[in-house]
Amino acid sequence: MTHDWLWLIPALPLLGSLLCALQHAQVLRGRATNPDLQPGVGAGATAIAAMAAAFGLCLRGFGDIVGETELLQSSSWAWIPGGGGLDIQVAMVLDRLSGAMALVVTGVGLLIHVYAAGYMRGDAGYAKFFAFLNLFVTMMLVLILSGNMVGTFVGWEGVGLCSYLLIGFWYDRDGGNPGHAAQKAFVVNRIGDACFLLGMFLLFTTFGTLDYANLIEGIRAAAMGGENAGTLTLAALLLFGGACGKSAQFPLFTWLPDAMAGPTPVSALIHAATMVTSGIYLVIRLNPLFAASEVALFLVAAIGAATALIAGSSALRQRDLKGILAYSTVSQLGYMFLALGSGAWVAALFHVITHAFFKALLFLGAGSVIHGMHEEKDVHKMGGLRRHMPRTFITFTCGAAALSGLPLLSGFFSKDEILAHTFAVGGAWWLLWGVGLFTAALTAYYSWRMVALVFFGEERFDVATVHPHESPPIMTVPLMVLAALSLVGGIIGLPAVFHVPHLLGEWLDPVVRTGNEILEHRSGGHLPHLSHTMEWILLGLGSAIALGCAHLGFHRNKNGLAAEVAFETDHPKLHGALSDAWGIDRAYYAGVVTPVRFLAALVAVFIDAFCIDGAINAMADAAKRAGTRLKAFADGQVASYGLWMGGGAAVIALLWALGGN
Amino acid sequence: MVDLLFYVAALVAVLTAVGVVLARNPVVSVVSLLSCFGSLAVIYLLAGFQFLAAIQILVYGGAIMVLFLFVVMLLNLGGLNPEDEDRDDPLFHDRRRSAGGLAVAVALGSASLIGILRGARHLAEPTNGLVPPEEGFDALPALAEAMFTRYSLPFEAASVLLLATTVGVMVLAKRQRSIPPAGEERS
Amino acid sequence: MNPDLIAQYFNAECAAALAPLVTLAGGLLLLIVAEWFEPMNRLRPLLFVGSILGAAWAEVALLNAPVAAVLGGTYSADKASALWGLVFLASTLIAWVHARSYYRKSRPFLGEHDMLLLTAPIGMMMMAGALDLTVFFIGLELLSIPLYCLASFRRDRSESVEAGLKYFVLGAFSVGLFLYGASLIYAATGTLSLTALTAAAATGFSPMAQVGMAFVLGSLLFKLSVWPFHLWVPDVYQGAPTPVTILMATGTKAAALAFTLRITGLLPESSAGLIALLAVLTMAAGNLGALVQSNLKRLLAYSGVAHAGTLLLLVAAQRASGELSYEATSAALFYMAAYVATAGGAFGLLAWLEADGEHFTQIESLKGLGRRRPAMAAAMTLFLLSLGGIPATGGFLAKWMVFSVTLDAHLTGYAIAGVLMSVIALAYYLRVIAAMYMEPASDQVAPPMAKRTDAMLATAFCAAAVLVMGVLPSVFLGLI
Amino acid sequence: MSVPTEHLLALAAILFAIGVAGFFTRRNLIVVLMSIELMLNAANLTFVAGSRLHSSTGAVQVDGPIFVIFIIAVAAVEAAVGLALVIALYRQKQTVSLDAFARLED
Repeated sequence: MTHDWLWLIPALPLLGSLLCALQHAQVLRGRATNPDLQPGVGAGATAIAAMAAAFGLCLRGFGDIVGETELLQSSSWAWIPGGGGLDIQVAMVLDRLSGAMALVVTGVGLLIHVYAAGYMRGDAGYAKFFAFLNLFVTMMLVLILSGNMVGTFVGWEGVGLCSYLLIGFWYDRDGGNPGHAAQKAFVVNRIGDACFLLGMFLLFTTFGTLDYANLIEGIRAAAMGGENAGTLTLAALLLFGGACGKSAQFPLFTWLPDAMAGPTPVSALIHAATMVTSGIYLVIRLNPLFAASEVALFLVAAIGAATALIAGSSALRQRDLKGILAYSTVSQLGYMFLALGSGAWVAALFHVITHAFFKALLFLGAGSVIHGMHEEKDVHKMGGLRRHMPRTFITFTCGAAALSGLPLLSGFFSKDEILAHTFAVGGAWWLLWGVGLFTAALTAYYSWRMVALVFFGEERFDVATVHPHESPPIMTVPLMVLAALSLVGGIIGLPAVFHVPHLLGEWLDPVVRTGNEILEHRSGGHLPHLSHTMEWILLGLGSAIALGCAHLGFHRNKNGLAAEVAFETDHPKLHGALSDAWGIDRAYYAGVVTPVRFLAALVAVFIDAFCIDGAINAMADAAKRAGTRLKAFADGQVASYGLWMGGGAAVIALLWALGGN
Repeated sequence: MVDLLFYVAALVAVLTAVGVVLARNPVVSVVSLLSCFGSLAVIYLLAGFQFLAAIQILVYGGAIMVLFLFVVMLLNLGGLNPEDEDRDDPLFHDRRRSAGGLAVAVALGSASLIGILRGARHLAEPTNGLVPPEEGFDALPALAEAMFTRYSLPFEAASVLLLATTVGVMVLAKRQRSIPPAGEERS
Repeated sequence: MNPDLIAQYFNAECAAALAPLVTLAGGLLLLIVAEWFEPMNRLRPLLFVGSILGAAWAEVALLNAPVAAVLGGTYSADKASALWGLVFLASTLIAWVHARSYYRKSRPFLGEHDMLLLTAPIGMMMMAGALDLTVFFIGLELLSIPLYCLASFRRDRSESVEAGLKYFVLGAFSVGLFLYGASLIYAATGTLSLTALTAAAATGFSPMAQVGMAFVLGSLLFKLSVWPFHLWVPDVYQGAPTPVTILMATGTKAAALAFTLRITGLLPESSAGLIALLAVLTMAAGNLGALVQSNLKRLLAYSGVAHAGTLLLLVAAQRASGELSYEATSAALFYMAAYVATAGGAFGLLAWLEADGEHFTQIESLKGLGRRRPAMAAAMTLFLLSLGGIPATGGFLAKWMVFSVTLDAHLTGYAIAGVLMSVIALAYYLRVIAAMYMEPASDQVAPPMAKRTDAMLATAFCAAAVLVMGVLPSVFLGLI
Repeated sequence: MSVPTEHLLALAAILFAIGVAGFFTRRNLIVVLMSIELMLNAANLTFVAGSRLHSSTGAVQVDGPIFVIFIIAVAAVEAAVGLALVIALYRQKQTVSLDAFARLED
């Protein structure tokens, strides 16, 4: 049975996007005659309606697959009809994985849309913003729901593009240089995309299909039969490279902190809850491919752990509120990859979901704070806000508690499951487990440092000029919903020691079964397993660390900046390294960006010197006294072009004259 | 006797070709080129292609080269204009460029020569007896027939080409008509 | 002459095969009459569009009933050449529409302009359909001569004359190379027919013929604008009137590509690697060159060079796999059709801006275009994204097809290099988009804009084509 | 005694090389155009030699000579266009030197 209404899920936000774009066009036209015209306020409602409808459809589809069917599939559409070997059929597939992801995307997306309707009020580009935001959701849904890698790639590029548009949304504002940040995000993403494309080509040439179902069958056969091991590893690594770009993993994570230049709802939706998880989605989707390669698994886990540590430590010393959250996001994404590299597909998705709740909440809360503080982002200039913004304070604290993994909250369970799995794999993974545990400590510390600096202590701003105020209900209601989810979201994946079913694990079983079978096959029938005692010990250890570090982070900072200043003066070098994210960004500039620019400039000069003579012409103009001599250099451009042509032809001719026959 | 004539014509062709390139005065170049074409016409004649020899003289000599001469005279470039002419040595006014040009010319020429010499062994027929033609060699009838059958498409297209050229040249060379003031002009 | 002979050559098939050419030539004659005969003067646009549409109709007829070889095997009107013909006609029509709005204020010689523009597609079709070097050569000239004249059409601007001269001088040199190469091939093999030459090449060319082939290839690479034969491109594209640039960038390249694909059988078997290397170097030269441009026309010119590199990969792939495959043909046709729409659209927008007096030449001056003219900026964005190969545009699928053909030919390394190059490419396309949307407008006030329905229609057509090719490529691929 | 074909071909190659040299070294546009004519004539000579080589008394290989006729026609066309451009350039710059146009650059 085909379910063609699945097309509607991405189509609705697309329609919303178009309607908002039309409103924006009207606004532009109107403003030409009346500059004071209020921006198109209908756009918010349109976009929210589109999101709500998409969410409703996702719910309906979800309800359908809870029943006896495992997946819903639309009829396929011949994008590139076959004939010459290249045959691409695109279809929408709602299975247990894409269903769960789509629910998170549309559900959290809906809340963020509602929040944004309040947050962006009065912005000149109000309608444009919602056009972009809806377009982003469309692309994300295409990415998730496509039953085919090409469709996923379309969404993959599409979300990158929307992210670019949204990061640079406030291009005309001072500070942060959004335009540059947007471009950086896109170009870094494109490096990953090139890897994705190559990996996709490789899979296509190996298996002759890009359809997920067929692909997984092919991979399963190859992995069980032990064929094509090298190709599988290479493909897995290339796709992981793509995932690194999109999900901001070391060494491609530097764009994400910069991306905070975009409006806060964007940071919440794209750079915390949805787009950055698409790399994880891809790996789960192709879990047999990764399961088949020990090398790929270890590399995924190691990169994940390294990212978690680097970003987690960098979050310690940030002063920009959104910067803290950005590095925290990178760090949590690292956790998810650590899970994937340990074969804990379910735990990864579990963390994706809980993280979507609490990180979206934190970002939105941060937006509320920044909004109330008149665009102040420096946590050193906040303090004592709990008195001014009680609702934001309570919800934000819930999010921070979940993030830091305080016992029984959502983050606690998902993080614990990841660490338990990593521990269970053993071997080299024990080291990664240690890194993960240490990062958990860091997480708890910086979460509570952030809460303490923002909401406790004295007001460190000028009370006379800055009057912090609570945000309107349209913004705080989504915060409350998300706070509730952050608190209780963990029930979908309670650990085995609680003797209740792991809801998510059972739900996802059909999707990850093949990967687990391959893992089992490779390890000779032994899947990593922990005794209940060990699991209890790990749970206890996790709780203790989270509580202890949270306490430390809170108490050192709740009374002002003394601890901050002390650290800065005592360990200036460490402080510098931490607040600079270990200098990786600068290393990039020194190692990659500058050389590429230099190369381009070199080529320009080279072409100029030989052919275009721009530089030499300029010199000749400037230094007329050199006159004729320099002019002799600058003359005969056509001849130089011809010389290159003739030279090229001569080289080919000589090669062929002397070659064969 | 005939082959001696060929070598004389070849020598003249090469010398006059060098003259075209080296002469400082464009008029001298034109006259050299004319002589070069003349000696090539002799070679065509020797090879038995009377028709080609005739149009070589008529079209090349009579029309094209006169056109060149006409433009040289029109623009009054006969004398040595210090701005236009290669002041000292036409070849070496700009050493770098000339050296590059000569190098490319030598490379292209030697590539062709290598190809010709290595390829001569592959030629289908024994490679002699081409000049002079054997008795009764007459290319014209076959040439005419092919021109109006197999090659009728390029033949007709050539007439379109001439038409387009006439139009284009007229546009390019006509004295500027007054053009409306720079309303839409880029400054 | 012998009537049998005439009947043998000039039959119904021949008439059908030549119908598009004859239609265009007839249109040309009518245009001349219209220029000279006052009452017909106003009919000129009708005549132009009529002959283009007539020729297109004839090509469509050929598509349904292709003709393999006519006129003693010197010209073919098979399915591929009919499709190429449609590509050329579309390119010409786009150039013409933009020229109309570009030269809106009364300019001298507009009639001549149309005549020259109508001659070019005749040449392109001869190039694409040629089965004989003579036919190709006349076609090449028939294309080049009008372009030389059109490039220097604005004699009041020294840049224009300069562009025409540069193009002409280098073009004449490349023609010299081609002719000498062709003569060497002829001297070695005794034939100019591509069919016979391909057969001869299969058993091995003599060194003389190979040298000749190298020269011929050199002149084709010049027209295709491949490194290091590409240096003229930015200068000429920049200096020529922008509508002419459309034709140079799209039509000429398509015609040269069509012929190059036809003669890959004549290249030495070992040359696939060399050509692929040239392709990658071309992409590098184009992309790096574009990265440092501040002038939009030059930027697009360099981007055109990069695209030529991608197309050359196709030639290399075909040489490597040894035969003209369906995939290679369809990839080439699809790529060029998409490129006509994309580059035609982008250059067309530049022509439009230039005609409106926007000081468009620098990327700087596009600042704030997103606010000033949202629809135009949106179209430009679409074209740039398609040039950059973003999915859901024609440009993406075109690249995809080329790379998959390249991979099938086992040129894996070169394909990877090509994919990586597309990363660089995006950086400079984004720079333009960023300027349009993300930077505040400069102070200069845009002049009042006249409504340019024709240019608007052409742009809308190009944009729609780009989107349809990206989303529903089967519409186009079904034709092939 | 007769002349071997290689000699005709070699003569053509030499003429071609001289033409190329002139094209690159001269900056007077008219002389550059004349150098191109030299290159074209080298091609003509090769075609003639090739035709003789592949002809027998009964059957003349005419493709080459026909190409020569076309080349001569096109040479006239190119000369006309080239000289028209020379005149256009001269009107603007009062010179026919290749150096006069070097403005297009970035």
